[in-house]
Amino acid sequence: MITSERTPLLCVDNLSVRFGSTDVVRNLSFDVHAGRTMAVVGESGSGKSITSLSVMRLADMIGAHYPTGRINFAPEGVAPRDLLTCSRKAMRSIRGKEIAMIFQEPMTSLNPVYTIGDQLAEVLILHESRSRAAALGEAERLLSLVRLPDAGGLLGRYPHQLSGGMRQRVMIAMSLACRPRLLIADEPTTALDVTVQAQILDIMKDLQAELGMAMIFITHDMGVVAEMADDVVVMWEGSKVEQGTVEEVFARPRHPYTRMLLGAVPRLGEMNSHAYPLRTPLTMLRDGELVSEGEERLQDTADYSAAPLLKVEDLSVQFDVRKTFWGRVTHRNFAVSRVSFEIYPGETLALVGESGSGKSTIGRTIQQLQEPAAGEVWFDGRPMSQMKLAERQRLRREVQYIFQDPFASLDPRRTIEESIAEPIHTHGLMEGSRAIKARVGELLERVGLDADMAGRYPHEFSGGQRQRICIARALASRPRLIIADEALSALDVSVQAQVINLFMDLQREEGLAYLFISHDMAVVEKMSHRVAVLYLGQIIESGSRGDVFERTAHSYTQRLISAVPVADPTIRRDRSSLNGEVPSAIRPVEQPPVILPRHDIAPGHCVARENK
Amino acid sequence: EGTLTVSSPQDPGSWDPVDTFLVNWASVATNIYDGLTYRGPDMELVPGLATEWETLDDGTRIRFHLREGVTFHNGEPFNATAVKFTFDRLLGEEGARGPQQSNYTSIDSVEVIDDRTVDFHLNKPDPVLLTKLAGYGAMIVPPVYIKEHGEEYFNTHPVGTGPFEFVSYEPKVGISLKAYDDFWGDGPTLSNLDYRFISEPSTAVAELQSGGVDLVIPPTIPISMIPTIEDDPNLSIVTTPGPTVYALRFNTKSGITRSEKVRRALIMAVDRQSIVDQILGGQAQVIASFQGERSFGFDPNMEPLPYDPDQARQLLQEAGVEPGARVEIDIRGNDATFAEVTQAVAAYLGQVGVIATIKPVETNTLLNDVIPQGKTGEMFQQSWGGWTFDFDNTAYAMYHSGQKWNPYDSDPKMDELLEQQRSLTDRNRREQLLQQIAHYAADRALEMPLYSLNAIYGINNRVEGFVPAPDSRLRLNRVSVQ
Amino acid sequence: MAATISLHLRNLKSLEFILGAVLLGVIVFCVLFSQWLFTPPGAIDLGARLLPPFQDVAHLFGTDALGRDVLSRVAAGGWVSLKVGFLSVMGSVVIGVVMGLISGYYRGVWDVIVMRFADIQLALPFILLAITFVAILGGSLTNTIILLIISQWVQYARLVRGSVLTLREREFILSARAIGVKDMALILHHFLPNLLGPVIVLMTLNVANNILLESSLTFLGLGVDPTIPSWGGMLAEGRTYLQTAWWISVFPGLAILLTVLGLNLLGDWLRDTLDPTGRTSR
Amino acid sequence: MKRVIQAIFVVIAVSLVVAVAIRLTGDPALMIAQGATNITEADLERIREGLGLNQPFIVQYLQSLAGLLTWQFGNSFVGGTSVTLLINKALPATLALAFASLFVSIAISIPLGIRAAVSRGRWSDQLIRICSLVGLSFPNFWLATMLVLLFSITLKWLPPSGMNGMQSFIMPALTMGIILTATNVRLVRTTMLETLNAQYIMVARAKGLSERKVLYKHALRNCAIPLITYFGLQFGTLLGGIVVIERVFNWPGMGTLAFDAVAARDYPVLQAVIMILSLMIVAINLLVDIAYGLVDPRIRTK
Ligand SMILES: Nc1ncnc2c1ncn2[C@@H]1O[C@H](COP(=O)(O)OP(=O)(O)OP(=O)(O)O)[C@@H](O)[C@H]1O
Ligand SMILES: Nc1ncnc2c1ncn2[C@@H]1O[C@H](COP(=O)(O)OP(=O)(O)OP(=O)(O)O)[C@@H](O)[C@H]1O
Ligand SMILES: [Mg+2]
Ligand SMILES: [Mg+2]
Repeated sequence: MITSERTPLLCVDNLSVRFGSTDVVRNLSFDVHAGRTMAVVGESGSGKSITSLSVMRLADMIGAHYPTGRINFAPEGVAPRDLLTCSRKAMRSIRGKEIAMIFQEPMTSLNPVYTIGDQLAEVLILHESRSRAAALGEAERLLSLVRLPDAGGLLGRYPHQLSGGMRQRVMIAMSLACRPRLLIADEPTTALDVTVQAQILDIMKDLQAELGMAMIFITHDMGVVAEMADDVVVMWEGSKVEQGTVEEVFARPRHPYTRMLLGAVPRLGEMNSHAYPLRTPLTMLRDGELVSEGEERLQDTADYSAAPLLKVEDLSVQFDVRKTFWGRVTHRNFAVSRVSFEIYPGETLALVGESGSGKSTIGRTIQQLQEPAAGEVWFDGRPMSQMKLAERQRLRREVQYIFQDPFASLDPRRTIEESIAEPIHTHGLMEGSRAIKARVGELLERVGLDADMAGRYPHEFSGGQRQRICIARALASRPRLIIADEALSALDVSVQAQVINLFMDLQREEGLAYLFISHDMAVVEKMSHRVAVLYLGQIIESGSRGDVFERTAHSYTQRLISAVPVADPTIRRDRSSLNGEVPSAIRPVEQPPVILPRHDIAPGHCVARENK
Repeated sequence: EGTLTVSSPQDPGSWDPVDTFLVNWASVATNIYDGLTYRGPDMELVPGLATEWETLDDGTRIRFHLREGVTFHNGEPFNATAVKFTFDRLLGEEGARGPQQSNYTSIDSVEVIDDRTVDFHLNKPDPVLLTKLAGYGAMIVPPVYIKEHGEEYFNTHPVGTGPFEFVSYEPKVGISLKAYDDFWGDGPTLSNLDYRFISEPSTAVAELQSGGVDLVIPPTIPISMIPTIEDDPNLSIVTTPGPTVYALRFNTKSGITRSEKVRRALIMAVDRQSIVDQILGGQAQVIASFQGERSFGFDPNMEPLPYDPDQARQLLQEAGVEPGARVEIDIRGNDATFAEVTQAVAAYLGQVGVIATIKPVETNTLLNDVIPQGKTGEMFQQSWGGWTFDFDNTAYAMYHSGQKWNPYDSDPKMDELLEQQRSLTDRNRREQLLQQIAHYAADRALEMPLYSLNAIYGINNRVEGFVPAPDSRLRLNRVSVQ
Repeated sequence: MAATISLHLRNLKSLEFILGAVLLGVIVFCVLFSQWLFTPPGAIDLGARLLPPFQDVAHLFGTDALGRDVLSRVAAGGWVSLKVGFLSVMGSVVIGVVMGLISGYYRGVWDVIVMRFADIQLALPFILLAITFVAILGGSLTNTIILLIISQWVQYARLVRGSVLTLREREFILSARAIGVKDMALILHHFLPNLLGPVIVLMTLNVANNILLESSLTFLGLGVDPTIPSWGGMLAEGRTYLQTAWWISVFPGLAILLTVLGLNLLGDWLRDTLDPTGRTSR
Repeated sequence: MKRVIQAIFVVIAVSLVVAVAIRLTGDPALMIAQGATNITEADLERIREGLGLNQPFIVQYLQSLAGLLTWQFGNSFVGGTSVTLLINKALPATLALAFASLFVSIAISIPLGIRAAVSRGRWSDQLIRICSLVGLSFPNFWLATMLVLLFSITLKWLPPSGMNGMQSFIMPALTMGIILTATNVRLVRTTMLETLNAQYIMVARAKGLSERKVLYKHALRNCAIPLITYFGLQFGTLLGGIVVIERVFNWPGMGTLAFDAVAARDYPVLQAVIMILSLMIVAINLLVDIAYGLVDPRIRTK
């Protein structure tokens, strides 16, 4: 516990928040001191966002009320106030001025129909009664404060013309506009690429030091906590279960939940010197006790002696993005350019890279959801372009695709039984509804769910359960290759760990091959045999896991790895090298991207030549 | 002094006399133009622009003596040249494009005898011609004005010799007239006369109620709204027996109505008096033949077939018509009152075991396709406004073989009677013949004569000296407003 | 999640259902059994014209200009009105949904053809279409229904096409396609259930609309046999009596209002029920 | 560009449909000669000749198309008035009424729809939704008559018919407005509900903006696309329904013109009216496309 001579800036005391008759936050107390960062961690749904919305008194606007508690706000030189009893009008003068907030989704936090300048100036005009011109001037200054280039030009642009990272920086600028005493950041980087996340975190840290404000930082990424926080509050099912300085909590977690959380975090570099992916036991919380589940074993399933199951050769995919008045294409998105790789039976090949680098496009092309512009995909030694319709249909059975968002990829109006049985019906794999029902039950149990859940609808499941359902559905047609497109990124670390183990178990038992698409380097390191790094539609480095992670050759790969926050407060990296935006793959038609020559630097370790 | 605003149901589109057949043209144009003869609300034919006339050469020549000191609204003098010009125009190229010409084909030529005298040479005697000269296409138009401004201009800027002169016209909205100071007759009391075209009856009534118009002319006011107007202390209903007669005519060619007995039975099955009293609020007279009491050829002694459902049933039985027999009645789609009447008729028919279905047909389709082509049901609506008030006009069209309005019947005897009266100049003999025709048609039960409807005017009490005209052709020079 | 909130909402929802079902139930019952419940609607009694309502138990809603009982006419009139309303909506939904699916799913030439048809249709004002249609083919109940179908399938087609275009990019559709689900199954099992919600809403609105359009036709002199009562027809007939006998048109109007209300309540309920997530957007 | 070509195609197709359809409805010569006795086939032929109906269909059709380009539509069969003259008077009248109606409906339904969305599930929401259904339950001519009874005859505030100054717009626009409100309130409510869930609304609130600003500045403009699309479509419905309203209020517009023209089989007028109305509808849809860009920058820059 931090002790301070001064009175805390914000003192949340015995707060409960209730929707209808359910308490989503129970008897929560914590203090936030000026100049310090308090991280609030906990699993999804534990009440983190609601707590922060309550401090802003925005929770009551979406129907919450507060049966108990006080939120004392005591900025220096002003009489302390209980925010929960403030009038709406008084709250409006505090919001945005004294306390500001950054939300989780940078993509949807800015109003798409107003310019950046308008939205920034709005706060200044409102709280500081500036003229419009003065407000715009200040807005420009703020934008350069968050290190956005060409701040003046940005004022007149619209949110959709900015990348996610830029938008989040605009949000930060907006929240800092009136130099608030307290900044609440609700998962400000969760939706961003690792490299962009690293930049944002840097900026926030710098600004906090500059402005001396207090910060509540909400996240469930322990790496980010380790990097940012002074103090930590751990929440679990609506209550605080642990509190302390960041070093204390990481070094000596007391509550089982905290221990489980920390245990599930994949750590980059953990796997050093292992030749194969390692399946590790899971620490699970059962009835308040920690138990270890599953065996530890090496995942030596890849069969390199066999012929490759899938072979991709010089694959290119392009999208027309801009046309002239007369319909002639002038610009193309060269999403994938001459990509080649192969996957062997029982092997996991990871495809990593930042958002927009063409990972999904490759997956979709293999799954025949997308026509390639050039190149060939061979499955089982047969070129796809020469396959007959029936053969292609069979391919759809043998290759299965798991999408990123487990909620969006299940039809909300069909029971999960119907969804899981769909491949069986489609490919006529089984006859008789009884048999199919039994098979669905078996599949559910296979992925660790109860067979009697079959009649429910997707919305009745949690995210992790839904992703298991998607896996069950993929398994239903007994595939030989599963393309998992960011299949884990929407999941909690603990759930994520469970699903990783499930993937590995299935690989061992069924000899499945995976094309594992992800941008999470830690997860990739943990479960893949080989890795290919994608940058602007080209593979710039590929090789065994050890090659890519331990003997990294390409600077971009290096950058990706260094951007991953490490869940250890004692190591804080310097990432000054990280800057700039990911360039776009959209180019004029007559200027296709230059294909970078590649060469092997070791057997199986292939690297592209670097520009500059 | 003062302005009178009149609601008229339709904009004729052109004010040129040769262009249109609409009664709503006449209800305005009567105030702008004069004919050689004039027929007022009392239906008497009196001198108009001609002070006297004599029929010569066995009815094939008529000599008119023209009124002196008459000028058109543009100052142009009225004289024999104007008369000749008018009829040459009507019978010539310009008239050929309009519908009026066919009414005046009995005129062979017009000869100017001197400035005040003209002779009409006819190709055959035409007993109705003098009446026809009192209206429509025979209105005298100004030759110099038309030649100067052209035909198109004249359509929208009419000039005549009548009591009111044209001020302005807005298509589909209204026309404004003002008193013509040099009118040859009794000058108007009103200084201005405005017409507004309001086609929707209840809208016209609403305007009357709210004071937007002073006078609503027929055929606008629905029977159902008469009580509303009568209840209003500022408004009155003024009626006069009109030229419009209603009948349900029979298909004499097919269906159960082929049999004369059946037709007679159907007529007797319907209590027409009740219909008139109840549905029409007494604003009509039951008729025995297809004409009103003011029609030339009307026989006051002729009695309608009695309402006698028992005998009707018996007749039906004799004709071998089983109860449950069906008839279809085709009516105009836009005539709400008649739809009610027909429903009552259907109810009465139901009481003698004939099941009637009613089929509303879009009016123009009914008139121009269904009836002429003989595609009606067993019965169909025929409403007829004989503006000449001469039964010939009605009877010839209804009963003569091959006529547009007579798709089913062909009767040599009837044809002969009709032809015969046409060439007669002896009024009494003609009247006798027309009455004979009426009787003959009634004997054959060619239609179910229903009623002749009053011309119903709604009027604001501030209007004085208003005399309702049966045919809506109002000359409003004697009317004043408070 | 706040259980009470959803419970509360669910209460309202079931209240909606009960209200809607009762309303529609009573109306449909009266309409279906009007022959036994009320005097025959055709009975003309010229001696009892325009009796005001609530004065005589035999004529609770008064009588019309021909002395017919308004109550029994309202009850019997529902038959035609509901028939017109429902059949025309059913017809246009079937055509519209099929067309919308074709153009949204197959796109390309089909899309262009269907949507150009739709544009032409939309560019022709309804009443003008009606007038010409009736003038050519004559007025009858069947023709009225056909006319309404012709003029309304477009709405559904556009709506469905719009939904299909957004749905086809959704992940669950992609994942079904990735499995290899055939077009027909994809449409039947995935597209249709997911686009029904807005279609149902439009349907409930259109049933009312069509009952009224029938009366506009009567108003313009394009109606059907006046001896067969219909709510729209009664409204048109009663209009000139508004100042002297308001009851002739007010009661059929109320009947329509209650039907519309019942339909909308049921429609909302149905849509919510069809949506297993309970997350209603409309 | 593609849109413009499609629009032209639509107008041509519509005019063709109309030209063919109207010729199936009956002979205008008969219509004109209706009251005349002893009309002969020769007389009819004479009238047809005068009307130019003896030319081949394709010539007549092309003439009418050319009319659209030169804004010279020939003369009406009824009275021979220049159709251009009629249209020039009627078109502004109808457009003014249509826009007034749309305006009234928008002015009613946006605040109501937003209110309903904000108080979703509560009684005010239910009340607004039920009340908006009234407009769906009574036909436009009936509502119009009621308004006339109330405002013109009982209260004597407004003229019952005609087009004379601003006053006379009130009742027709109100009638149409009420009718459209039922669907519009629903639409506004739906789109608003979706928008209110968006993160940027929460952000706007977190800035300390007043509820009014949040709803009407931040939320409403984001609903604009579906609303504008729908209002654009509604314009067509509006022009259709306006025939009845114009009749009831004796409005000298395109509807009145068209109605009379159908009754008289006045080909030149009817054809001109429908072609122009279709052109209007098509043009409005084009405008809607342009308006998209104005309200939503995402579309503008694409
Ligand atoms: N508007 C609402 N009405 C009812 N319940 C709500 C509402 N908003 C949130 N909840 C509930 O409150 C609980 C806490 O939600 P909260 O958003 O604070 O979780 P969180 O810790 O921020 O999770 P995440 O990491 O997924 O953002 C959840 O169980 C959620 O279902
Ligand atoms: N249907 C499409 N039309 C046009 N452009 C597309 C389409 N699909 C993808 N793209 C573009 O192709 C590029 C590669 O997209 P892809 O989805 O493969 O990236 P990704 O690496 O999977 O990124 P993320 O991590 O965000 O999923 C992107 O710039 C994207 O905008
Ligand atoms: Mg949250
Ligand atoms: Mg992707």
